[in-house]
Parts: sequence; structure tokens; C-alpha cells
Amino acid sequence: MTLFFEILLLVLLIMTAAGAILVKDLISSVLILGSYSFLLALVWAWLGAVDVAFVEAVVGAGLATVFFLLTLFGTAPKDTRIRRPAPPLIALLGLPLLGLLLLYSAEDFPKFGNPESRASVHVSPEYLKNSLKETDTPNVVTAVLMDYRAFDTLIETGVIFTAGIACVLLLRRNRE
Amino acid sequence: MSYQLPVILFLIPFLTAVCMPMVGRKNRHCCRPMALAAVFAMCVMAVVNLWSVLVHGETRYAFGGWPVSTSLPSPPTGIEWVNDPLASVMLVAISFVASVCLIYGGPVLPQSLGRRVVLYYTLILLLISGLTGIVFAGDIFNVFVFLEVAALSAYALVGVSGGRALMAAFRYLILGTLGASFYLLGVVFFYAATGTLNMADLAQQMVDNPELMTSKAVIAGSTFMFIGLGIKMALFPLHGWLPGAYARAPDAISPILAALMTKVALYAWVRIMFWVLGARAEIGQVHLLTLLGALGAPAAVVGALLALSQQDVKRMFAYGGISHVGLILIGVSQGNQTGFAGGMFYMVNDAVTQAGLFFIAGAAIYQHGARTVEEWASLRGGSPWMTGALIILAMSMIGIPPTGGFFGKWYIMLGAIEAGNYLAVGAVVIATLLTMAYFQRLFVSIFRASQASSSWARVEMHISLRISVGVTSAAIIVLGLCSDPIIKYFRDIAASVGL
Amino acid sequence: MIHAHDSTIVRTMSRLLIPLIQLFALYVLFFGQYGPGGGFAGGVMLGASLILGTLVFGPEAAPCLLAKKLIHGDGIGLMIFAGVGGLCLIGGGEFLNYSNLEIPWVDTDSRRRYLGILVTQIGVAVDIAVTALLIVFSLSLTNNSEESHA
Amino acid sequence: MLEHIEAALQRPNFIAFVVLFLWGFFIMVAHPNLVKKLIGMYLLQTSVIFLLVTISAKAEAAAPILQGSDAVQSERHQIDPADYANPLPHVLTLTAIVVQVATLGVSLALVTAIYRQYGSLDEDQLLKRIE
Repeated sequence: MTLFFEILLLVLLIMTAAGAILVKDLISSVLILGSYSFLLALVWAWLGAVDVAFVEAVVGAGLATVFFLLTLFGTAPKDTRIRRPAPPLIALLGLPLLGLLLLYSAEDFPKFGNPESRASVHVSPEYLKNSLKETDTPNVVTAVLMDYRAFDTLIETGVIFTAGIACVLLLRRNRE
Repeated sequence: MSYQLPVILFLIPFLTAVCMPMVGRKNRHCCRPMALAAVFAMCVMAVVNLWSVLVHGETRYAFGGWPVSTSLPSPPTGIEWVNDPLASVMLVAISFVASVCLIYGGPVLPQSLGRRVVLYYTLILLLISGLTGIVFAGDIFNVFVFLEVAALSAYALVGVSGGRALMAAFRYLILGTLGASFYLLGVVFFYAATGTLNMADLAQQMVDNPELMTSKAVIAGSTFMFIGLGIKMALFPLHGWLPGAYARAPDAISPILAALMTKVALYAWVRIMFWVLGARAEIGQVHLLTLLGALGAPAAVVGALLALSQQDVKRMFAYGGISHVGLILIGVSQGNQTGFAGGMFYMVNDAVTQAGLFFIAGAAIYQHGARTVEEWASLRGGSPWMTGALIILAMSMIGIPPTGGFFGKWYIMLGAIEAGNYLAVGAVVIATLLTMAYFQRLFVSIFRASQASSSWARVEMHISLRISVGVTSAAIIVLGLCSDPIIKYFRDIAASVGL
Repeated sequence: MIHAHDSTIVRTMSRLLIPLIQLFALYVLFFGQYGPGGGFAGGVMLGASLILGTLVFGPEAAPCLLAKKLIHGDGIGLMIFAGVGGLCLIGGGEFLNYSNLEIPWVDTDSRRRYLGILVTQIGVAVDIAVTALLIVFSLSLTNNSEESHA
Repeated sequence: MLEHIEAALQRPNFIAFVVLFLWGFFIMVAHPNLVKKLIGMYLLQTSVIFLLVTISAKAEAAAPILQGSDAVQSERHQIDPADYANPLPHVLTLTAIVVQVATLGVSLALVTAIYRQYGSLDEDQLLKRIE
């Protein structure tokens, strides 16, 4: 796999993530977050996850940025902190340790992109082989999302419904 | 018919919650009876489900008719629910506590709700259906989605009374999302190592190739899952969100949160620990269970210690809850049947006790406006129901014979002695002494009030407060009296899981 | 806080864009089984087109009034999804098992599942569109514009 | 020690995940501004999803959509799973992205309500104003 362009994409991803936080003005940091989500949609598309790239671009970049901007228009768009607070000591010590622990466990992960990885041998060939016969839908991801694991999607829609109700409950004052 | 019971049990609160905003738009007074009807129907169905599981044994429900762990050699492609003895007992406890909390919730509603009371009841029903889903789930990603439904409704319900509760709800949201992301990371690690999400299939793979357990991906995965669920169950080092959230939550909500949220997260970890990783799982040469016991002991002691130093009564009961989570973890991680049975029995009993405690704390605020320990002196003239129930609840928290608390702690200690780690026994004893201490503080402030102030007007409790407080104390006594069959029931479950 | 946008370029551009977005959203929704996209993406795009309409044409214009009407139907999408799932229970099938939905002129199991997937996608799209509107309207509510939805 | 680094270098996606995860975790916990905390939370959740999808990637694998000739081919049962990306993580990612935005919506509602009540987004000023 010619990895050069992909490494560039990953580096750009990390840079926009860092930029989203280090920028002082909240609105520009939100917009950088929007660009981060679009970059992430690019990464999904490169990895072959077309459905996810579509939803990430629409929901992750579109909807999340609209929510952020609406909140910032209603509140203070400036990060009032002039001098950035020094990061607490335990963070400077703890996080690299956690990072090393994570990297230490990288060995047993499948190599990037090898088809014989445990994840792509056990259950997913079943979806690929007989999803077209059983559900007549060429797009296997939609078949799995809406039929094989339809209950997850039902509870997923329940989560969205809860979020809508929670926002109205928290923000709408009654007019009694 | 009994095959479809789990889904009907889930659909009752879920569909009522979904159609409540539409129905409640016109007349909002119909939403409370609808919620009560839904929860009572759930109670009845839960008892029928328990009876059918006792008669017919365990059943597995495959959603969408796809092959699941029943046809195990072929890979499970669908989502599965497990309707086994532990799940049905837990469900009876959840629906009973939820219905009592809803009865209690009537007069104690946050005042400024007005027309939004419809949405308030919708979120409560969504919280209950989320918890029902976790109890039945047989698929680790399904547990994550149900955790999210329950967590999102809990964040909003904590923040609904405005003011300082919003800040507590925001902190609860940040830590809750952190916990959910850690749990999802654990799911990703398990999926990368084994390729499946079905719990039974995971367990089968752990048995088939034992070197999987020593692979770093599975070790890191189970650690992250434990950290994620540890935050959700407010285990000692990760409990930062709980006191603020429960103390600031509206009085009708803290019983539901205190009694159900942490217990169901603990139940999810027990399900993963014993049904997926297996009781004999070990990292390096150290048994996973001894690690858990080592984490449970300080949680029990420090939780009770912090409760001792609290002024706000609700915050004191919240810390008591944290110490009880540690106690249950000690019991469950002794690695023998008595410990497991004691831990599970104590979990069911603690759900009822925590609900009762927060009923009394809410009633004290509602009737006498008494928030801190000193102000509880005004309870002296309160109705006999309140002080009577407080005595029974204190006996259950401390562990005095007729109540269920005693038998739970008794079997936990028996399990610890049987397993031979006396550190855990010491932790249980110290936690009990500290619990006794902070309840003694409460009783002193109530009964030491000088004779002159006995002219308090006898304030009669609201009828629904009386019913809920009475029913909880009765339930604790009943749990205590017929604890033997329940303990034997849990022992068979422990035997079935290979303890 | 939402007031009509004054520059004519934005207004004319969005007058052209909004129907296009909605058309594309419906395409994405109904062709989610043949190509990328589906219930989630289609629903959010429907919501986004109405949000664009309210932001640009102000609270009194048609898109915003339509959005305010839509807001009250916040449970309909979920009812469609759970309803179809529940219909499979009749006749003893499992929940969400579309193959034993009794659709008159459809005989093969896979065709029934195909239709089941299509209907549930519509349910998901409606639910996510309405919730996106709900969250946007409640977030953009300021102290003065008092209007309550319960 | 060397083979650990070498093993990690073979997996660029894992390194990117670790960097994003720690960055999001640090900001979410340590940054005083509430909105910046939420941006950190967004980054943390996205990093977990990033790891989930990169597990499903296969070298030279097409998107899992069986169109035209693949559809016919699948009728005759010769679908070779190696040349299609693994669909299951995509489904989990779709669900997780929507959960992420739902949590974001509720948290921003809380932030707006807090601002309306206390008038500031900075955690330290808020704690001062609460007392």
C-alpha cells in the first residue's frame, strides 16, 4: 500500500486536531474542528468506508459545527483565559505513561490492512457472502445496519430521540 | 408467548416514552398515569418472566431471526438477548424500584416544570428502558448503546432543576462520556482480537484458544472496559461525578439514579467478567478476581469514611452508595459461590435500600426543608412513618439481622473467609463500623433535640411519600426474611458460571 | 436570535439550493441500499435544508413555519421503526424479523427484508431530521424569543 | 524494546489513534473553558471511532457495495471476502458517530443553560459564582 499520501493525511489530521484546541478564539477553533471532521471523512473514504465517510461529513462536520456555532452565538465566543493555565503535573506524567501502555499493546493488533486479521475472518465474511442473497440490498453496510443489527439502529434512533427531548427539557422555559 | 417476554418487557416503557410527547401535548396531566401504568405493567411482566425462567430455564432471543450463539459453530451474525436467571431477578428488582420511585416522584416534582413535565416523564421511561436493555444484552456493543440511552437521559434529568444542578450535570456528562468512550475502546480491542461481538461467542473463543487471554489486546481491552464501567458504577477512584450529581439532582430523580444506575453498571461488569472472561481469567499469574477484590476493599472503606464527614444528607447517602458498590465488588470477586451469592443479594438489597434512603432525604426536604444533618433535628416531630422507615433502612445499611443488608454482608464475609483473604473481611467490618458511625450522627441529631422543641406540629407525610417509604422498608424486611431461597438461587447461578 | 439574512446573494443562492439539498437528501435516503448513504445521512440533510431555510429567510418565512410544525412530531420516526419491528412479532416471528411481515404481493423472504429495510430507513431519517431541528431551535432560543414547545 | 517500537511503526493508524486519544483526553479533563472541553470530548470519541474503522481496512479492498458484476458473482457464491472492506466496523462507526453528535447536542444544551444562569464559560469563574 503506497503509504506516503496516507501518512500525510494522518499528519494533517493530527495537526488540525491540535489546531482546534490551541486557537484562542472559540469560533475559529470550532471551524478548525469542522475541517478536522472533513479530513476524517477523507480518511474514511480512503479506508473504503464510503457510508461512514458520507455520514461523518454530513453529521460530524455539518451538524456538530452548526450546534457549536449556535451555542457560541448565544454565549461568549471568546476564550477569556489570557494566559494559558499550566497543565497539571499528573497530566504531564500520567498521559505519556498511558500512551506507552497503549503502544505496548499495539503488538497483538492486526497489521494495518492485512486481510487475514482476526476481525475480517470470523464474522464479516458471512455478511459479505450472503447479505445480497438474504436481503436483496447490494450495499452490505446498509444491510448489516438495518437488518442484521437492526436492534442496534433502533436503540440508536432512541438515543437521538432522547437527545432531542433532553435539549428541549433543558432549554425551553414554560410560559405559565 | 413466554419466548417473546424480554422484548415485550423492553417495548412497554420504550413505546410509552416514544408516544408520550405526542399524547402529552394536548393534556399533560395524562402523562403521569401513563408512566405509572407502563412501569406497573413492567413489574407484572417481570414477575411472569422470572416464573417462566424458573420453569423453562434460560432462553436466548435472536433479533431479526438471524443465527446467534444458539447455532454457535456458525458465526453469530445477529444480536442476541439472554433471558437467564440472573437477568430476570435483576429485572424484577429494577421494575419494582422504578415503580416505587415513580409513585414517590408525584408530589416531589421540581416546581418550574410546567408544560415540560411530559418530557420529564419521557426521559424517566427512556432511562428505565435503557437499563432493561443492559440487563438482557448478550452483545457487548448493544450494552454500549443502551448505556448511552440511559446516560443521556440521566444527564438531562440531573440538570433539569437548573442552578447548581446544571454544573453537576455537566461534570456528570463529561465523566460519563469518558466512561462510555473507554468502554467502547474495550469493545474495539475485543473485536480486533476475536472478530466477534457476541458474548457467548467471545467466551467460546476464550475457551478455545487460551493464549487469547494472555494476548495484550484482550488484557488492554478488559482493562479499558473495567475503567469505563468503573466510572459508570462510581468505583472509588473514579467516583468524582456521583456526590455532586445525586445531591443536586431533583428529589424525584436521585432515588432512581442512586438505586439503579450504578447497580446496572456493576451488573454489566459482572456479566462481562463471569460470562465472557470466565471466573478463572488471569493476567500474568494474577487472577483478575483478586485484582477486583483489591479495588473493592478501599472503595468500601473510603466511601464510608467520606460519608462520615458530609454535612448535606443526600451527599452522605451518595457516598454510602459508593461504599456499597465497593462491598458488592468485594463479595463478587471472592471466587466462590457464597461470595458471589452474597454480592448479588447485597446488590439487589442495596438497590431497594438506596431508593428508600433518598426517599427519606427527599421527604425531609419536601416536608421540613431539612437538608443538612443539623436541620434534621426538625424531623423529631415528623410523621412516625419517616423515623420508622429511617430506622429500618439504617439497620439494613449497617446490617442488623432482620433486614436484607445483614444477610448480604454475612454471606460476603463468609465468602471472604472461605476464600481466605482476611483483608476483605477487615474492609467489610471497617465499612460497617463507619456506616454505623454516620448513621449514629443522624440519629443523634434527630433524637437529641431538646424536649422543649417537642411542640413541633405533627406534619403528616403526603400519601404517596408514605406508600413509597413504607413499601421500601417492607421490601427490605421481606428480603431479609426470605433471604435463604434467594441466596440458594444465586448459588445455582454461580455454579452455572463455573465458580 | 435567528433573524432574516439581509444580503440578497445569500437569499437567492439558498432559494436555489434548498430544493436541491432536499432532492439530494431524498435520493440518498431511497438509494441508500444501492450506494453509500441511507437513513442517517438522508435524514440529517433533510434537517439541514430546513435549518438553512430558517437561518436565511428568518422565523416568519415558510421553511421555519414548516420546521415548527415538524418539531411536534418528534416520536413519529421511532414509531415507524418500532412499528415495523413490532409487526414482525405478529405470527410468532422475532422482533425486527422482516421476513415474516405479511406483505400481500411479496412472496420471497429477501424481498420482504428489502422492503423492511426501506421503511425503517424512512423512520430513521424522519427521526434524525426532526431531532436536528429540535436541537437547533432550542439551542438558538434566547431569553427574549419566548416560545415553548412541550 | 526495539521490537515494540518496530511493531508500533508498522501500524501508523495505532499511533495516530494514541496521539488523538491522549490529546482529546488531556483537553477534556484539563482545559478550563467548557466549549474547549467539549471539543476535546469530540476528539476523544472520534479517535476511538478512527481505530475501529482502521481495523476494518484491507489492502486494496473496495467499498463493501456489491454492484453489477459482483452482484452476479455473489449469486454463484464466489464472493471473496478479502477484496471487500469489512462491513461490521462501518456499522458500529455509524452508530458511534450518531451517539457522539447526540451527546454533543445535550452537552451544548447544558453549556447554554449554564451560560444563561451564570454568564460565563470559564470553569473557574463559574465555580466562584456558584459559591
